[in-house]
Amino acid sequence: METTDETIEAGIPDESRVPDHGEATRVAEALLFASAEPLSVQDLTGRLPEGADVERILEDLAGYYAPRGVNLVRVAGKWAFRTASDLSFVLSRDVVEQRKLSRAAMETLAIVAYHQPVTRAEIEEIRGVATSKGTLDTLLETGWIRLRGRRKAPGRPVTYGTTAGFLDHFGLDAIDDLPGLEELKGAGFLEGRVPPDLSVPVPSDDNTLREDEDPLDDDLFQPLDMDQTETGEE
Amino acid sequence: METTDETIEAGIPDESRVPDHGEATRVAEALLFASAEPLSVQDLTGRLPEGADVERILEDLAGYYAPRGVNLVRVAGKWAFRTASDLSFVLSRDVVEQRKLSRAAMETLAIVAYHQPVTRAEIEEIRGVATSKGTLDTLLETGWIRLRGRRKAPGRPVTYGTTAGFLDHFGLDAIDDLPGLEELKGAGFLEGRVPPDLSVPVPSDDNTLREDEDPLDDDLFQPLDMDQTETGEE
Amino acid sequence: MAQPLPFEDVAPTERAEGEPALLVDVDGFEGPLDLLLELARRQKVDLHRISILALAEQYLVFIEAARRMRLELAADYLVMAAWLAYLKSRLLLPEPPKGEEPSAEELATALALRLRRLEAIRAAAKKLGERDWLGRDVFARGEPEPVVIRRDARYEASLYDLLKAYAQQRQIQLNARVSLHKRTVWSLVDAREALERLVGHLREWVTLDSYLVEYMVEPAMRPTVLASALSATLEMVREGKLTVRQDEAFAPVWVRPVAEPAEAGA
Repeated sequence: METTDETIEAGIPDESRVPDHGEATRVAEALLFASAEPLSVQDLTGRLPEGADVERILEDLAGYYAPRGVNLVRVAGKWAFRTASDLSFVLSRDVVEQRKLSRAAMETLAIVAYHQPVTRAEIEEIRGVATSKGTLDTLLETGWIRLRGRRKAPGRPVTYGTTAGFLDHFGLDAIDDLPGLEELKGAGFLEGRVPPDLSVPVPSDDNTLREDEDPLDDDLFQPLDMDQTETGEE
Repeated sequence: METTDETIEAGIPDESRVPDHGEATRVAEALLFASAEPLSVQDLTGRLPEGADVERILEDLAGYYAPRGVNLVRVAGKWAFRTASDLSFVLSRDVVEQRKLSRAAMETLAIVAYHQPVTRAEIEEIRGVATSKGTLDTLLETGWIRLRGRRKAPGRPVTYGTTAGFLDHFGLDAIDDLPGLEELKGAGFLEGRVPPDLSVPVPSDDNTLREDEDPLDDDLFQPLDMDQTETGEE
Repeated sequence: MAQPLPFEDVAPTERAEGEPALLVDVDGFEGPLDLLLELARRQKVDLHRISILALAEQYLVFIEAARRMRLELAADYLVMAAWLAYLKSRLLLPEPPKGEEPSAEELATALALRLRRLEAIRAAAKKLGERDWLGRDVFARGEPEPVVIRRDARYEASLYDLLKAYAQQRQIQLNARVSLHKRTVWSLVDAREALERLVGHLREWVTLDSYLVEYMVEPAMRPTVLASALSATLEMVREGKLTVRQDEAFAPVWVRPVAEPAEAGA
C-alpha cells in the first residue's frame, strides 16, 4: 500500500495501484472509531491509501452498520459512529433517590395545603420569612403542588394549590380531611399558649378558579412567577 | 438448549420467554461501543433483556467483528471494542505524545508484573541496582501498578502489584497471559531465592493479600516505602 | 562524564573478531549486574555454561581500566569488584574443608542464576514492550458515549411531618406578631417632623391636641403620640421657634410659632 505513490511516479500501470477496497474500509472504520470527533471526507482522504474511494467506503460502512446497534451517521457534514437512536435508552439509567423535604419546604407545603389558593407573597406573610425560589421549585417537582391560576391583583401573582398526587401521598381521601384547629389541638400538634387569633382555614382544592383568580393560560413562559426561566432547570 | 431443564421445571413451554437474540446483540453492541472502558459479563447481563445469553452474544459479536477494522477483545476479564492491532501503522500517527517508558521503568514494570507481589528491595535485587525515586512513581502514575499491602517482614516493606488498567493497556485477558512466563520459570526467576525444587509461584494480581502480606491501612501517609515523601516529587 | 575508551586497548584478547569495541563507559550500564551481563554476552555461550571465573576476571580488568582513566565509579561497582576478587581467589584456591559458608562453586552458581534471571526479565520486558499498547497501537472508542444517569428524586414526607410543621410554624409566627404590636411607638423624630409641618402654616394659637388627632386614631397610640409631641414642642420652644401656653394644670396646651423678625418688622 505504502508504495503506491512510487509505483505511480514510476509510470508503471499496475493492478496494485487500486487500493484494496476492503482494507481501506477497515482503516476507515478504525479511524472513525478511534477519533475523538467526527471526521470529514477530507480528513479520511488524507489518512486512507491514495486512490481510495472515500465516498463509497463511507456509503458501504453506513449501509453495513445501518441495522446494527451502532450506526455511522453524518453530523454537521462529518461522519461519526453513534449508538442507534432506537437504543438510546440503553445508555440511560434511572436512579431513584429518596430525599427528605426541608423544614421550609414542609411548612410551605402545609400552608399551600391549608390556605390554597395562595400566592407566594401570602405564603411569606403567613410564614413571616421569605420563601426561596428553590422551595417552591422542589414542591412543584414533587408533583404535590401545582400552579392554579393568577390572582386578580396588582402584579397578577400565581396562585398555588395541591394536586391529587398530594392526597395520594399523604393518604388523604379529600383535602378537607386535613385536621382543623380543634383536631390539631386535640392531637397535641398545638402546645402551650395557642395565640388567640390563630385560625385554621377549611382547605379546598377545588379545580374551579375562584372569583379572584384568572386562568394561567396567557403567559406560559413564566409560570413560576420568578426571575429564573425554565432553561435554568432543564 | 441450556434452558431446557428450567423450562421443564417451570412447566411453561413458552417461546416468548427467550428474548430476541438479534435485538439483545444490538443492545450489547451499542453498550460496548459506547463505553471506553471494558465491560464485564455481569455489567452486560444487568443491562440486557432478562434471559439473554450474554456469553453467546459476546462470542457472536467477537466472531463477527474479527475480520473488521474494529475488534471485540477480552481484556482484564472484560470485553471491549478496540481497533484492530494490524492497523496500528495508520492510527499511531494520531498519537500526539506517546508516554515513553525508560528502560529502567519498563524492566521494573516487568518485574512487578511477573513477580508480584514484590517489594522494592526485591526489585532492586533482581536488577542489581537501586531503583531511582522516579521510576516507581512514574509507574504508579500510569495506573499500571499499585500498592498492594505490606510484607510481613522486618521493616514491613510495601508490596507492589499490577492493576486491571495494566492488563487493559497491554491487551491481556489475565495476568497469566503474560508473554514468556515459561521462559522465566525456566530461568529460575519466579522462585526468587527459593531453591528450584520447591513449588513455583505464579504471578498473581489477585486482590487477596497473600499469607505474608498485611493490609496497607495503618500508614497511608507514607505508602511509597521510600525516604522521600510524595511532596518531594512535585 | 567519562571519555569513552575502547575496551580493546585494555584487554585486546577479549575482543572477538569484527565485533564492535566495548567501551569503558559506565554511564551506559545500569549497575554492576548489568555490566556483568554484558560481559557475559561477550563469552558467547549459554549463561548456563558460563565461566564465572573468566567473567570475574573481565569485570576486574574493566574496573581497573576505568580507574586508570580516573573515571568516577559508583560505589556498588567497587563493591561488586571486591566481591568478585574474593570469589576469584576462592575459585582458584583449593576448597577448604566443609565449613559454615557456602562453597565457591555455590557462590558462582548463585551469581550465574542472578544473571540468568536478569536476562530473562529483560527479555520479558522487551516482549511486554512489543505488545500492542492501548493508545499507541490499538485504540479505544475516541468519542465514548457516556451512560446518562437520570436521577429521579422521590420525596419522603409523612402526614405527621406535614401537620407538625404547619401547627408549629403558625403558632410561632402568631406569637411573634403579638409581641411586635407592643413595641409600636411614635418616635421623637416623627413628632418633630409633624410639628415642623404645623409651624409652617400657622399664625394663631392652636391646641396641640387638635393637631395631633389624626395621629391618635388607634387608642393604643395616644400615650406615645402625646408624650413625643410634648417633648418635641418643648425642644422647639427652647430653639425659639414656638411659644407654648397652658392656662392651668390638665388644661389644653396651646402653641403658636414665634414671628420671624423680618415679618414682624413688615
